[in-house]
Amino acid sequence: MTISTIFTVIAVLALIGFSAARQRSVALVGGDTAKLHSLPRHYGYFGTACVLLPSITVFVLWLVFGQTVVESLMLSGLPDKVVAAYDGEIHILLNRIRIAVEQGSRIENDPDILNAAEHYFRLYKTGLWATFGLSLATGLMGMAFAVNKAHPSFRARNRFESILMVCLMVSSGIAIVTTLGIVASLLFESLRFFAEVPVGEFLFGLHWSPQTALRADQVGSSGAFGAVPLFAGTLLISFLALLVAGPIGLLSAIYLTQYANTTVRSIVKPVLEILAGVPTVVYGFFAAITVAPWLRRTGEGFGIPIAAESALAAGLVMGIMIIPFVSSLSDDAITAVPKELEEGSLALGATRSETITKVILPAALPGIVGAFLLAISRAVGETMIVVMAAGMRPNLTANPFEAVTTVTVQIVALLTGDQAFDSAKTLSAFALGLILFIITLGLNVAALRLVRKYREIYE
Amino acid sequence: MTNTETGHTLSKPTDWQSTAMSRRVQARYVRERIFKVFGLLAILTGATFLFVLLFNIVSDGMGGFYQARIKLEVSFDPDVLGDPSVLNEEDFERSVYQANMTQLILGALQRQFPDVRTSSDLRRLVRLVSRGARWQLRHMALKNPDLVGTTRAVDLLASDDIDQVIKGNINIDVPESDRRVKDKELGWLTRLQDAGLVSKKFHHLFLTSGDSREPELAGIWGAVMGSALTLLVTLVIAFPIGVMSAIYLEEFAPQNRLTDLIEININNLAAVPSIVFGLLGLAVFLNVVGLPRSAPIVGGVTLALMTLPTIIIASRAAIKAVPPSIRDAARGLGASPMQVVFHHVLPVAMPGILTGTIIGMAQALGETAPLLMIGMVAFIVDIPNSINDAATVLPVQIYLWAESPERAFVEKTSAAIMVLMFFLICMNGVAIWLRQRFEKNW
Amino acid sequence: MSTSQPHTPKMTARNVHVHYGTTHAIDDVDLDLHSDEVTALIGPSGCGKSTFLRCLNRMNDSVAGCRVTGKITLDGVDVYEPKIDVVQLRARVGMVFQKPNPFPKSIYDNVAYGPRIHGLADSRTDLDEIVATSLDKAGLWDEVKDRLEQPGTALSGGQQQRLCIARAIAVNPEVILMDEPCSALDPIATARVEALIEELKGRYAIAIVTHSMQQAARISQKTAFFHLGVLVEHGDTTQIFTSPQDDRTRDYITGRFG
Amino acid sequence: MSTSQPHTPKMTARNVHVHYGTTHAIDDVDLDLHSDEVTALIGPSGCGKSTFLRCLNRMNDSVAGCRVTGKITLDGVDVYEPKIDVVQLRARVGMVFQKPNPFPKSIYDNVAYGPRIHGLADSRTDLDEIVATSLDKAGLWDEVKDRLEQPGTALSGGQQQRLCIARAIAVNPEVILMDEPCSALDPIATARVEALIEELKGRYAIAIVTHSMQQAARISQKTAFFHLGVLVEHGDTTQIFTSPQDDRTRDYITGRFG
Amino acid sequence: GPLSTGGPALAQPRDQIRVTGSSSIYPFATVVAEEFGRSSDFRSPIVEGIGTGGGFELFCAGLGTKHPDIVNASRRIKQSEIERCASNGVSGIIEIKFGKDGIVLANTKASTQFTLSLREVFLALAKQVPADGTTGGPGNMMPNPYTRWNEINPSLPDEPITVMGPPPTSGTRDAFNETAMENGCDSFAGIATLKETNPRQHLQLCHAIREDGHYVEAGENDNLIVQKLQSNPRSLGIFAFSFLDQNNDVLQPAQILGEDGRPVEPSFDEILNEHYPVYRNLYFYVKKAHMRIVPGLQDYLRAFMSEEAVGEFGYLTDRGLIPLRSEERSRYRSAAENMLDMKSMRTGAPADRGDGSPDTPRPPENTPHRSATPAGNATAGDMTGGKRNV
Ligand SMILES: Nc1ncnc2c1ncn2[C@@H]1O[C@H](COP(=O)(O)OP(=O)(O)OP(=O)(O)O)[C@@H](O)[C@H]1O
Ligand SMILES: Nc1ncnc2c1ncn2[C@@H]1O[C@H](COP(=O)(O)OP(=O)(O)OP(=O)(O)O)[C@@H](O)[C@H]1O
Ligand SMILES: [Mg+2]
Ligand SMILES: [Mg+2]
Ligand SMILES: O=P([O-])([O-])[O-]
Repeated sequence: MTISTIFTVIAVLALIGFSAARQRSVALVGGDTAKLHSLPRHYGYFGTACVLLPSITVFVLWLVFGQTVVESLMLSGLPDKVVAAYDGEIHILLNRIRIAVEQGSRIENDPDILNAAEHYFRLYKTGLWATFGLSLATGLMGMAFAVNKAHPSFRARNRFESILMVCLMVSSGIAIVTTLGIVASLLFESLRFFAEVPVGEFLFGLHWSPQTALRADQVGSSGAFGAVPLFAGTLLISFLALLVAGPIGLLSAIYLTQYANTTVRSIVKPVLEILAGVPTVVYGFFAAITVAPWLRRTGEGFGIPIAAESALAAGLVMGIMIIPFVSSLSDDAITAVPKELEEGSLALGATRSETITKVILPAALPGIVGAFLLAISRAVGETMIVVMAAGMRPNLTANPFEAVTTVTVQIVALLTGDQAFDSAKTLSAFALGLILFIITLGLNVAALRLVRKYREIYE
Repeated sequence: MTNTETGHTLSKPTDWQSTAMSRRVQARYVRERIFKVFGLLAILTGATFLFVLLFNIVSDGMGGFYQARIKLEVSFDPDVLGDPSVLNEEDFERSVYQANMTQLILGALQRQFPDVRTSSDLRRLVRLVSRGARWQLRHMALKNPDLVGTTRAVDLLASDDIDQVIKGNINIDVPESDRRVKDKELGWLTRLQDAGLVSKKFHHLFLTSGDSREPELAGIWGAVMGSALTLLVTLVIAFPIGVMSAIYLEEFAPQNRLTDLIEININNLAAVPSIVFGLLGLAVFLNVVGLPRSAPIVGGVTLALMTLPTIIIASRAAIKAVPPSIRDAARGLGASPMQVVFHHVLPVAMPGILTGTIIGMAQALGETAPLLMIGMVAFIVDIPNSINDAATVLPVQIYLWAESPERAFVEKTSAAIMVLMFFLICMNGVAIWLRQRFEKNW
Repeated sequence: MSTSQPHTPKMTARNVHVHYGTTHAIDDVDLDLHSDEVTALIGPSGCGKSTFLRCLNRMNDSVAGCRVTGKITLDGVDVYEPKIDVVQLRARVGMVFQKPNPFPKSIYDNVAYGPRIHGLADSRTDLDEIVATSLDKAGLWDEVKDRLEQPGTALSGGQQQRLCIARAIAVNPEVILMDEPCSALDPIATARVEALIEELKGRYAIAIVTHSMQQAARISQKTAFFHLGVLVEHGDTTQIFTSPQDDRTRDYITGRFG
Repeated sequence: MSTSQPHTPKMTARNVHVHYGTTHAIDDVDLDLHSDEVTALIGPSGCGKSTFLRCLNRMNDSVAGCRVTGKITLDGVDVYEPKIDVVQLRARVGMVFQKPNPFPKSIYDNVAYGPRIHGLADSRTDLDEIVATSLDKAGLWDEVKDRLEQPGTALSGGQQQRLCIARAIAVNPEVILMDEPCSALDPIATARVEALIEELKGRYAIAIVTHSMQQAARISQKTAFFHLGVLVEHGDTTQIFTSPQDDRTRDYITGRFG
Repeated sequence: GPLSTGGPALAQPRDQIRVTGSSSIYPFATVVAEEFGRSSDFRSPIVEGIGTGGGFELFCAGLGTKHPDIVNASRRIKQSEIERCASNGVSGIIEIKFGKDGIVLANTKASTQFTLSLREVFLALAKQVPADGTTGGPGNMMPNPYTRWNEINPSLPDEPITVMGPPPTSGTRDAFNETAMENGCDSFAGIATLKETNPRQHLQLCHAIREDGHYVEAGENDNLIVQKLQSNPRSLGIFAFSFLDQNNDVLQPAQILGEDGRPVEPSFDEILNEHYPVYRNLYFYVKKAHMRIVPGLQDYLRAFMSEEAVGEFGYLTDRGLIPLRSEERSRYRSAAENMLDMKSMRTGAPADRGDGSPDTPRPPENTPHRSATPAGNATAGDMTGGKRNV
């Protein structure tokens, strides 16, 4: 029996539930559906939901807890001597048994383990059948419940809609679950990291050089985990990107909404949006191979020393990438400003540019702040461009001509280079991720406050 | 305060004709023009960037769609391949599989260059043609056993180095020691060219095959399928969930701290570095749920979580923009809140929702970093057919090729970028077409 | 305050108060609507006419911060009782809005929408008939019968408003509430809609908010004058317009304010 | 059609036609505005009142597809002449809109906006004085003098509309155009604005669009009745309301339509 | 046979070899994988290049189809990794060394070719160098003062020191440290003596690379370094020999002074003969238990270790792999053939493998040792003394 058969059976049951509940409701009023509280199909939907909810719940429970339960049952049934042989290291035993279950005697020849595997497999099968039976049974019960409920006075639509509402709520909860998942997948390793490196040093240290020994013959313990240069680098590059994307995006939005005719607008807007769809790897190469050398040569022409991997090159290209975020969303914000405000200003004899800068932009500010925020978010979280163009040098500087590195670059480097999950070097990637998460969270809270405040004043 | 009597500024009419005033007005008009020019410049700058980028890619990448071939008289020797008239089908197949195709190629080359004798020269001679030529011949023999015993002119793939020389991508003016392609090989190549045996043709294989470490055999189709499958999963998950949460937040959620929390959360998720989503995918979908590594299903789910905020934010904006009068109308007819949303609000908001989906999917299409953690950055020759097969995606393929030492991968990289951009444009095209269908009548 | 009425009213409002947060928008209003009459609600802007109307079919339920107290009945049943299904209530008490708001669907689907969600038609032919009858009653059938598949939004303003009325009629309501249904229409369209109201009068209880006293005088049998949330005066239209009892009413209809 | 006027008019319109694309919104209108009078423009919805008003200060320039022909003069100068500066024109011909539209700025900045862009004040004290005087003339000074830094949007509707009038006055215009300035206001706020118009009457040429004939009767000296883009009748307010010459005018003011 | 359940909690059968690990070996392993897939009945193995450490992390997570069969490593496995593997039931591990990879310093043909001693490499790149007039060692170090090549040695070009190389997280960097830096560093007597007395400090002094901008950490992507070199003609790059091999029409390697003081250019033969001193060994590790699980694994090993692949004229040499010497090749080939895991290898290992336990601090396995002479130190002292005020 496979999952697909189980799901097919449940699906068929759900269909039966639909027609059973529907037909009962129609039959009870002798075909005069006007006497029903809800439409017949609502009774049907309710029937479907009553079948699906319990049976799928049972199945999900099995998916989540089944293996754990089966394994503990199996372990408790093992002869003592087998367990004793793995005293304190049950997981090794468990692993062997699991492999034996999967591979049989091909790679396992200890008869005790094989017996255990046999036992495990029987238990597992039993469990699977039990789950199947239970989900069928609960599904049938659900169906019976729905059919029994299918009275003319039963508010099937309302009940079905409450179920739908729960689905909507669950959907919006996924964002929270994702966040929890991210925090959880970062927190554990981060804590291990902070057990080795004090939080204070990490947050306020000015020197980043994650060269702790991955193995004993590497540079030992000289690791310096001061993350400030990384965050400063992130800030610098994001700032540069915003310096490019902010004016270009905002001015484009203004031109498109205020000056351009509709044809121009309908062409230029999607063209600019292509910029957001170009893969970041491509931007990375563009930055590293085309823009950075060009900047360097230009700099030399002016006698300005520009590093081969300057923050400027990465920031510039990243700025190009986020132009559409600023332009499209500002466009929306500007269009949303009531026409009356614009007319009010024009009627006082203001020129169009005065109207834009003095009336429209202030009024659109919350929306524009939101646009910039999303753009900054993208810049802060962007990885591939900086990996390729910005280099890896932790450098606490505000000079855009120098090389800097960013949090995301370090995370990628630490997670894709030679790593060891027992050393602070690799673990620091998780800590960086966590702190970045907290910082952007703070940023978003602040932004929400700001936007709310503006809304209170101006609406 | 009532200073109406104290002869204030307003009592005398403004003198619009005064020189000061007209100068002022002139200055204001100049500022107006400058402002407008700035706006135009901004747009031109953006467009220029895009153009330079595309130009760069296309000029580098066009060569990747072409491939040099060398036409050689290959004799399909039954001693090498096995004799189909003697062997049964299965045995013939096995015998072809085990046959030393290099011998056939060498024979063909020797016929062309009878003067080449020494074994080291012969070894270099064989390298004029691609290693893939062996598989090309094998394929021919298997498909058409009648070939055995005959001699045919076959357009064999040139090796990547020769291909690059022909395309002018390798500098042959440097001293011989600094080149992979030596003078002798160049001499042979010239002779082949003089005999009209070298051709440069559109390279179908690039569009139809999977990855390979031989640039002349490497194809993009595996990555295209991988991207398609992955994005399918992403769409199937992110779209309904994104739209449903947008509906809840915009239409039903009470204004309270929990809603604020969700809103901040969603905005914040947009700022989480994409590689962190990879970590999440690794921890949850691979380690806890036990989904297969490198599979589009995992990549799709991970990218879906990453795309979700974009779709939710855009959908909320679209739903908010639906005129309340439509909701009133439906409610006034006795539609329940759910019916109002699903029958009226959603269809009207759909174009905006689709726009958000386009942006989100485009972002997902271009992502590499999160896939690193879940094993989709890998060398995979087979073309995936289901969401459980191991696969890679277009940007990863680009990244991998870009990292390859072989020179010929440089143009393949740009060609792959062109394919990706084409994929992107197709995807957007479908969405825009859908959007227009929704916008059509009303 | 209301003139005595021999037969039982279709809807009654007693001691109705409405608050929006701290704003007291409706202050202790008593009013009856009768089945074969048009009641006009007049009064200066912001006096609570729309608010009162929207209480009657509980459209205010979805307005955040809106609280309704007092008793409103439909055929003697309190519409604010918890067990009342507001969906059914709204099907029985239809509403037409100030700005014509056809759904962005075809003309047919606009009219068929209500019958569909309420399951009023058993078959496609049934539905066709409902649509045709409703459009006919709304005086729109002849104008649109050949283009039922065209979008409702493509009609002219007056046609759209009549489409909205047809849509409301299609669910077979008992009461029709209209909130300034003609204020967005040109005179010709207004005349058509007024003629329609005239025609509908016998079958439904109709309440209509209007800013135009001329309109109120033309189409209504009863008039209620609101001022700052209070129902100042209520009675036969002719009586209100010719011999108002209250000074505020007199000032208003003679144009001293408003 | 206009009654003869002894002194020269501030603004004149001759043979004015306005098209929106193919719609002929204003059809051959002649009308004069005088400096010490209030002219009311009345007529049913969509008859072109707003359109005509917006021609006078060329606010229609920015409407796509809008064409104006004919001659409109301010102090005898054609305002549609190419060399005319629309920025100055609009400063001299102020406008107040139906919905109060204060800028999302402080009360002070709202009023100071016009003088600032036109450079009417040489110093901060000058500007303070202009703001104070304008607010005073608009009858708002006493209500807001202690909170000039508060956002203009935080005022009540009536206050907002008076703020908009103050804002228009602040640039020292010669003509003020008002498009249904009270239709979004409650009776008390309306009364305040009407009182204000009464006060302003002597100093400016005022044109006001209104839907309320009562209001027109209360505040205007001249009335112009538009119908379907045509200026049907124009004359002293009392005469128009008591003895209209045209049937359409009579039908309209007696409430036969509109 | 295996208990096939199809249940979701238990893994599904797998018919494809999975390889993970070093990104430096990826270019070689993939070629073998493809060749194997095309010339056998088996599907091409899936090869990931996530880095050596990350590879071991996955490799050691357990046996069974959910876990990779092979991990590529640009270094030997660590004791901690062996323990981790063991605790997860991964015990029989076959260790295969299959070749060498040269690490080169190179710049574009447009610039002058460098000839450097490892000592000069150390002086150019170290974070700390011996203070003037000393032979280094604790207390005798100063932050690296050199900003131009000719400050280190007047015969070197008068150009700023800019070297693009891998970040500390990279295996290439480790290998470079062990072979180039450490040997350059040991040419200073004061530091060299630390090796016995305080190995930890010795490593700290020898392996720490300057962070003041003269060494540019350019990412793990060697190709990107190659491309960046072309657009920055005055910089040197550190990367794998295979990339030089593919780009030798535009790049030129720096010559390194060999043991005998003769300048050696990194070339196939010179690395093979170990005259060129900067290189590393390449390994892969196989789970013995998986031989029975995954079809074709044994054949893959055979194909990988065949002369056709890793032999002196094998196709991998075409890609820049430097083969092992033939006796070492045959030893590892037989290990693969007979599935000798590390334990049995070690007990029966021929004597030329000096290292028993793979991860106590040890001299890098293949580094040619040069004895540091006091004279050499004096020269360095003179040199630095003379150059610093330039
Ligand atoms: N959603 C709301 N929230 C808060 N106050 C409201 C709301 N809707 C209406 N009000 C207030 O309630 C009062 C009555 O408003 P209502 O819209 O009922 O007036 P009205 O008589 O319909 O006016 P109009 O003729 O302008 O439509 C007004 O003071 C208004 O400001
Ligand atoms: N921007 C526009 N584009 C096209 N047609 C327009 C536009 N503005 C107005 N119209 C049309 O011009 C005619 C006159 O409109 P206008 O707004 O001047 O009427 P109005 O008398 O002000 O009406 P109301 O009392 O409703 O404000 C109407 O038919 C209207 O539909
Ligand atoms: Mg109202
Ligand atoms: Mg108007
Ligand atoms: O990928 P590496 O571990 O060889 O750097």
